[in-house]
Amino acid sequence: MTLTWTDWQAIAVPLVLAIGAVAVLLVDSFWRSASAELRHTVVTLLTSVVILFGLVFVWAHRDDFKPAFCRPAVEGPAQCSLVFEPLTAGLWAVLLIGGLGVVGLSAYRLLAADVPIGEYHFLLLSALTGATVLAGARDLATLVIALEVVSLPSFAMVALRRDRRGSEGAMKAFLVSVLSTAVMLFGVSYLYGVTGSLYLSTIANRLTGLDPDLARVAFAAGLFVIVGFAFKIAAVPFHAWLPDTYVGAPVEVTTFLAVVSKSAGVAGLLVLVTSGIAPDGSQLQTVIAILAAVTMTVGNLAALRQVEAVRLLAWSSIGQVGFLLAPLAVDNAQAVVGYLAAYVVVTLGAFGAVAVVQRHRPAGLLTDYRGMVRSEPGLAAALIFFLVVLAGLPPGLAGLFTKFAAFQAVIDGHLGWLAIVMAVNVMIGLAVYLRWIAELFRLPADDPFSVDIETPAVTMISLCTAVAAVLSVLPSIMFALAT
Amino acid sequence: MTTALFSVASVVAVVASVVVVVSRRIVHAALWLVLALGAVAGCFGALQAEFVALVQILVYVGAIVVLVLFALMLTKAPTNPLPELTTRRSPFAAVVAAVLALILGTGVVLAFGNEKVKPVTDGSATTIGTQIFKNWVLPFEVLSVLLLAALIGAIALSQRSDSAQRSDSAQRKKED
Amino acid sequence: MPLVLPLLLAVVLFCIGVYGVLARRNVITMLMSFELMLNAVNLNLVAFDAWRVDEATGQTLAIFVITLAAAEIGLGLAIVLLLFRGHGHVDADAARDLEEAS
Amino acid sequence: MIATVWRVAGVGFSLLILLFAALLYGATPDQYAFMNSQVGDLTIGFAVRTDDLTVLLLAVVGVIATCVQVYSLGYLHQRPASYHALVALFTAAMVTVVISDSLFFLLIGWEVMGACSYLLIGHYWERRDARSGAVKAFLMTRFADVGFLFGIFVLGLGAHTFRISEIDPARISPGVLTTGTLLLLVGVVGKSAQVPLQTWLPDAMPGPSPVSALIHAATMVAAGVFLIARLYTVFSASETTLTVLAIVACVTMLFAALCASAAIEVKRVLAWSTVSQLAIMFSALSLGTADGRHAALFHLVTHAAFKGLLFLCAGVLLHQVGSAALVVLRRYTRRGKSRKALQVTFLTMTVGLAALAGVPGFAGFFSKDTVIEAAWEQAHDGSAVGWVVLLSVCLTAALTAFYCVRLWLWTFFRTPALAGGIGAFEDGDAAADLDEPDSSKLRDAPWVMLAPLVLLAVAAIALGYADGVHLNWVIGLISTALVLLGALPAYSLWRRGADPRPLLLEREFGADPAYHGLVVVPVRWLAKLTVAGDRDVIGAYVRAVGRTGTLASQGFRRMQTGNVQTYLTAAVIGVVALAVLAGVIGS
Amino acid sequence: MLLAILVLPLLAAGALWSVPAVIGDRLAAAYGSVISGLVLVGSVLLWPQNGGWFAYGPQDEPRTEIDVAWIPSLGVRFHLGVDSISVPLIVLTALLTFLCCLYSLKITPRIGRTRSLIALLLVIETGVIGTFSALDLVLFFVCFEIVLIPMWLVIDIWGDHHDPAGRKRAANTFVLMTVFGSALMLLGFLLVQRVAGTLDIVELTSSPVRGGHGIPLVAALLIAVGLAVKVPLWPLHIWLPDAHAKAPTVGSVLLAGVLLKLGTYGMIRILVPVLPDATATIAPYLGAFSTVAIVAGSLACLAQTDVKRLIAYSSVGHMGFIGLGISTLSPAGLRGALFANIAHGLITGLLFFLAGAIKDRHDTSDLRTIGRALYARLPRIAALLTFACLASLGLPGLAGFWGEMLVLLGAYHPAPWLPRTTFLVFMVIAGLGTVLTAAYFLRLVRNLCQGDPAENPPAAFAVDLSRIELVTWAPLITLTVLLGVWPGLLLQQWGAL
Repeated sequence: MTLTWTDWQAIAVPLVLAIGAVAVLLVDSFWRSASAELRHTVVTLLTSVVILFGLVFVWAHRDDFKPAFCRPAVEGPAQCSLVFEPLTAGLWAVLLIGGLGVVGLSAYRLLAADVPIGEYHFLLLSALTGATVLAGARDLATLVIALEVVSLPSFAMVALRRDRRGSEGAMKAFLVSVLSTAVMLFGVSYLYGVTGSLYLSTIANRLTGLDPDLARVAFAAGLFVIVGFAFKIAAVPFHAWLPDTYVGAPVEVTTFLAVVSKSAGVAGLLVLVTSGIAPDGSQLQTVIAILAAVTMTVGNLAALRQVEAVRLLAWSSIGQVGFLLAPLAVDNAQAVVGYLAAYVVVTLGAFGAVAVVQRHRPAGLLTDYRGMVRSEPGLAAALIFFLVVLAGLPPGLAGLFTKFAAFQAVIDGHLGWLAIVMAVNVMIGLAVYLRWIAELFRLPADDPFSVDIETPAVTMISLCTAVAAVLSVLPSIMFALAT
Repeated sequence: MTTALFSVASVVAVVASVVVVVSRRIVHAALWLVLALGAVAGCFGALQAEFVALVQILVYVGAIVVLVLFALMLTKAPTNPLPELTTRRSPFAAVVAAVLALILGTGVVLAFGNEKVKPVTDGSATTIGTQIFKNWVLPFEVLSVLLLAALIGAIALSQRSDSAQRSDSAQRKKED
Repeated sequence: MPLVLPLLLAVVLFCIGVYGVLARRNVITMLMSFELMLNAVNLNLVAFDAWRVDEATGQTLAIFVITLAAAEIGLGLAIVLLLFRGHGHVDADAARDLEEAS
Repeated sequence: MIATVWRVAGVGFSLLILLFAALLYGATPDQYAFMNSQVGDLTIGFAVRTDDLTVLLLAVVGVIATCVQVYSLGYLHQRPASYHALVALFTAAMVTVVISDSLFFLLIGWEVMGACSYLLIGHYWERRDARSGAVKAFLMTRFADVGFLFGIFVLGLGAHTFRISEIDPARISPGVLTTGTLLLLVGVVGKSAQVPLQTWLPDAMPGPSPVSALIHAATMVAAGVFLIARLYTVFSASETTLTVLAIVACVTMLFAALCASAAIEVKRVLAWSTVSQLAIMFSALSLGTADGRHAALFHLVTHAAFKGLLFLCAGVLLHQVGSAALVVLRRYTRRGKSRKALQVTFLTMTVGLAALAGVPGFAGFFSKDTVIEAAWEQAHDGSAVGWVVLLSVCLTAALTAFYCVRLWLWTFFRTPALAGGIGAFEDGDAAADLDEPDSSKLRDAPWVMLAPLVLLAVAAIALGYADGVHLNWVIGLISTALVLLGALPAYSLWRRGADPRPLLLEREFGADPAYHGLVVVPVRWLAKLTVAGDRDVIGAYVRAVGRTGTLASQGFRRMQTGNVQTYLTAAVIGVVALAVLAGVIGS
Repeated sequence: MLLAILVLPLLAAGALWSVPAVIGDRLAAAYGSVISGLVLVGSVLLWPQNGGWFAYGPQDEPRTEIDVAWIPSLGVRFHLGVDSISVPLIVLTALLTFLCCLYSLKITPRIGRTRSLIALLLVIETGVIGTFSALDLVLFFVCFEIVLIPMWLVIDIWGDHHDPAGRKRAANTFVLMTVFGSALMLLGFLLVQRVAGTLDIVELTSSPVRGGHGIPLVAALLIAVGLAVKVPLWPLHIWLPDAHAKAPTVGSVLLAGVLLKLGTYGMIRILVPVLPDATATIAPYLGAFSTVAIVAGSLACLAQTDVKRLIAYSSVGHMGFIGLGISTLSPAGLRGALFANIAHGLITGLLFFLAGAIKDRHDTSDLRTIGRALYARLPRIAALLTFACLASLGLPGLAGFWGEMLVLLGAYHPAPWLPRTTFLVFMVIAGLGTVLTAAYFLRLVRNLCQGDPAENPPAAFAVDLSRIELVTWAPLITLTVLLGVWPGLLLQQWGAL
């Protein structure tokens, strides 16, 4: 097999990201003469340009269909390692926007001072490379390795501040991740054993019509693979590492975990499901549905009594994953991608606001936000908007419609019980976010939060607000991502 | 013949792994790990996967275990037996593992109980090299990114940050 | 050779690994247990490859897995060393700075 | 200022009604519908009509209202603005009832009267009895009005129209007709304070006397009689309803007369007598004949005159003496003081009581005789209802005479047996009678109050002849005998200074406590129960949900121990559990 | 025009927030009054020129103003339109908002921050008008939800300043219960969409989802429960007394006057025409719960000691009447429900204004603390309170009567496919409920207005009816009387319901 032009085109974005990663590292390492600020600026710009290239590429090729690394199969369609199709484009767009947002958040004066800049951006771009490949991967080997490429740099980033909390968080995430990788690989090995192939399309073909004994093994294998992803996206009961890691990591890295890492996991799972590894009505769909129900309930309930902002966001992101899993269970890519898009944008914004506050009030308690509506009306309004979108209530129509799409998917998928659970969770979720919003409006006991907000933060948060507002008015954009 | 070889290797592997997870001396555990991994390499050999077996010995026994030993030394792991090397939950963990083994074992036996393996020699480096560079280019490339990222990440983590150094020295000064 | 033999060995190794991960306190021994689990995976792959008699796909993936394990252990040990630097021990059980205040 | 405006407006409005009555007199009956709207296949809206009945009632209402308004000028000094306005509204509501040709329009007047009576009875809202009396009046009539409303539904839907003039009993199925009229009857019974909804009327007495006059003479309670007269074709088409009406009326007239015989307050006696007299009208209506209707209306008119007069007189007593309780009035009877000081009042009240008692020559005599005559004719035809009515009206006539004479004597004359006189109303306080009240300031009311009295007294005599005298001498004699039969015991008891009041009568047959125990207490209990249920059952569920959420939240937080190996264990267990669960759910 | 009155308050609220806080509260209130006044004018202009235009069937189309695709992939359209069902409610909304703004010119909650309060009121107005004019199920849902957060803020921030924990709890209970209900409602909508393939109300009305069992029934149940939380129907009413009692005056007025109507409007707009058979299946149960609501609400009122809570519970009873009217599915019942919607908005709005005025003057709404004999202390306010009570208990000749009367008439004569006997029982119980209603209002008047003035010293600074109060309440009083004596004003609009 030789690499064709199509192959190159299909992997252009990951490739450029990888090259960019190396370039960033080199620039940072070998341009020691420049001041830290300058290096930071240059590195940030370089990273942004690379990601922007990816975005432009995705935009230009949004309707293309480009299978790459293919070989003719014995039966069925050609087996490919990577396919660029509209769904991939949508996922890439979400991932790259997330990455770009994190880069923006890590811009000068916001990133913790003792994080090495070059390595940070290198790892970020590496993880993005993995994420993009993951979203396009169509064979199990690529899928597993790409997932690792997302995970390992993320954990390195968690510990990059090289302090006590960071290392502990990284250790937890790492251990859980390694276990999940092992479990997933174990599942992969059985899938290979049962079907004799690593290509998803071929596996999906051969999974139908297995004899019962083999089907049982195939179910266990599929379960293991899904569980592996469930670890990464922190679905309950594989979630427990997440709050600790989120709290241990610098806020920017937490944002990265919440936005890119998690989206990548969802993207991988989506690829698996849409490729037919969990055919209609199979028990694996039930597994995902159960995961969704348990995840959203536990996540939202646990978030109900949190007193720290980041921890609340951590738990609520678990809850959101539950909502993401719900349409995933019924194989509705459009709803998933739409939800992911809204989630990424507002999570970026919310973490951006948290980053600003956390910089000046390291404790990060909810009470630190008291009276912010008065003292920092702009920031407070943006934060409220993000939270409302997360809760899925007007004026956060972006959140409302993505939840709506999730409901629609679940209803269309005949999972009535899951829909009811989701309805309950809409209520619990609202209770979670309202607590925070109420703090913002409460009159402060002592001096309320009020600072000069860093320019990159202002830019980032305004951008997120603007995008979320646009998505709220024209929600069809979100749902057009995956069609 | 192969079956016998495999059986012997597997017995060794199981025994060695059990010692790895129950040994009270960490360094001993690491050394038993060498044996276990070697035995698995033997299993690979019995299954005619010679290249994999070789890589196993090279990478695992040669690199990873050495790395582990270094790490043990760096973390000042004691060589004498420790009473609390396992958690209090270990009986529970054993039950969980046993249940898992039971479920998986039953499933495997039910599914593949009647199948036979007739190992043929296709595990040469040539075959696998061809495979990698013909069909599995993309994972291979991504793997290279992974290795690079892991490497850089490990280096970055191993460096001492400026502020940490500063605080460390400050602390040392205070201790003096 | 019956196929179940390597498969059962894999199951046993995997579960020993699971036990090790759950029961061992030292992070480095946990990592060792992970290696056992990954070896179980490789055994499965190689055995299935031998059974299937196809183009050594399983063995290729096994090679990938070994590489992956190397990468993981490398980064993992770096994190462990960092943990040691911060906490003075490598006890997974005792690193509980980040528990939720009740 | 505002008060003056309302005073003038009140009087003017009453005069306007009179003017209209005069203008409409003799005009051809006419109907006019307006502001209709279509609801499904029903028309809901308003309509008015004029006919003889309208004119008659308009005249009665006009006269009484004018008298009351004028009288109130002198009588009332507290919060006159709202008072006059409400009296005007009250009158207007009655006029609405009278001129209405639409059942809904009628209902508006009907219930607005209830509201106005509530407000007017509660005019002295500082007083506890006024407050509770007002509430009681409103609630009892409201309860009855629910039946009335349902009656409208039944009749209206049965006849496919809510226009009174279009309701044709022949086109309504008998069952519906009976149900509808019976339900309407519930409303009538409530409004006219017939048994079993009689208790509100005596308790409404704490209201200002002119209002009592208005309620008892021309508006509220008379509306019931008017309604049946208005819908007479419908009511007379239903035998059952008429029988029920007859029974209710007969029971009520005796019941109320007995209660009146034992009441010790002038207004309360009058109130019960109203109930009784209304029952006489109803009994006449229950005969189902044109004569009966005529008799009832005749009695309505005469009753309006003398009952209005009596209440206004009682008002003078209240106004000048300060109380209408017999025990207080007793103190002013020495040397005929009250007779002399309140000469006009005494005379007019005598006329009124005579008319009420049916003393020959007075209006009440004639109208009651018409009722007896109508009943007699019906009884003669072999109707059981006729016999029952005849008998009870006769008995009531005697009782009426009894309590009229009793009231007259005890109010204005000093009993020869002095000590007994005291004991009659006030146990054991012998000094009370010796304690001479300061009667030097006792003088008759101002002319604005007296003029209506005189006018009504004239009417109470003259109205008897307005219908043309066609007296059946036999009946006249019998009724005279009955009057005597009733008057003599009263006189003899008075002479002996005794006023026997059986406990049962004094307690008015225990209806009030019974209602209190059967309705008010359970409702209060239910109310408490509902609130407790809301708080401890429904609210508890909601709170429990919240508490569960909080507890679960704390639980999940507790599980977040920071120990990564716990997490891993949970995860592995989760894998096993998921496998099992999916197997269970999937299969 | 419709779009204008929808967008205007929203933009105005945004503008109000974006200007710095330097502008005074008076100015903000004046600004709000002007804006909401314009909206009121606009909404009155929507009033139909000739009566009897209504689309409950395919024969007439509602006056559609806007119909564009919004989210094509989900089948959501931005479809707005009004008809004779919605216009009166829109006018009511605009009127009450206008009056609330006007009221805020002089009388504001003690917490201050009037600027934000006005802005929130305007947002609420947009949401409510949007709900009343939405002709797409999802748009309806969205507008239904718009109201929540602002109302939550209004209760949470400007609520009873004596009881911060209580007002927070009340606000949370309100918003959470409503959100749960509306989520269920959304599920119902989605089921409808799955069966019918569209979310457009006009289409759904002309070709409704038939069948009274299976999925349509489930959909109807979900929608009914969702709306019943908002109505609120017993036993889902538990949020209401607290929310009303703790909210500031304007909040209570809007909550009771307007927000409760969203639920009943939804039933009439969506449940009845879109799922006719399934609605018929659940109608007796709806009627039963409504009847229980009437009685339970009235009984609960009898034992209340807080004037605002009492009025709140009275709303439960009144909304029970509306629910009963809807459940009869008959022309009279539905009209009664619509009429009662408007009447309740006017009268309860007035009652809450009055209760607020009394509360402001005594700094408490507890009946025992306020004392008695308001007739002596605040004669005008007390007289108005009596008037409002009489109107609310359904005195004929005032607006409250016609709705109740038509509802009872509807229950006497329900749709032919409903069990008549059951509804006759409901009618009788509801009729007795009116007596109970009278009882608790009379109790209120007796305990509050009447009594010995000597024992109840006047509160300090207690001034009787102020000019602004008179101005704001006069329209409500006028309309109450006008609709009472001329019900045709509204009834004629609903030609061929």
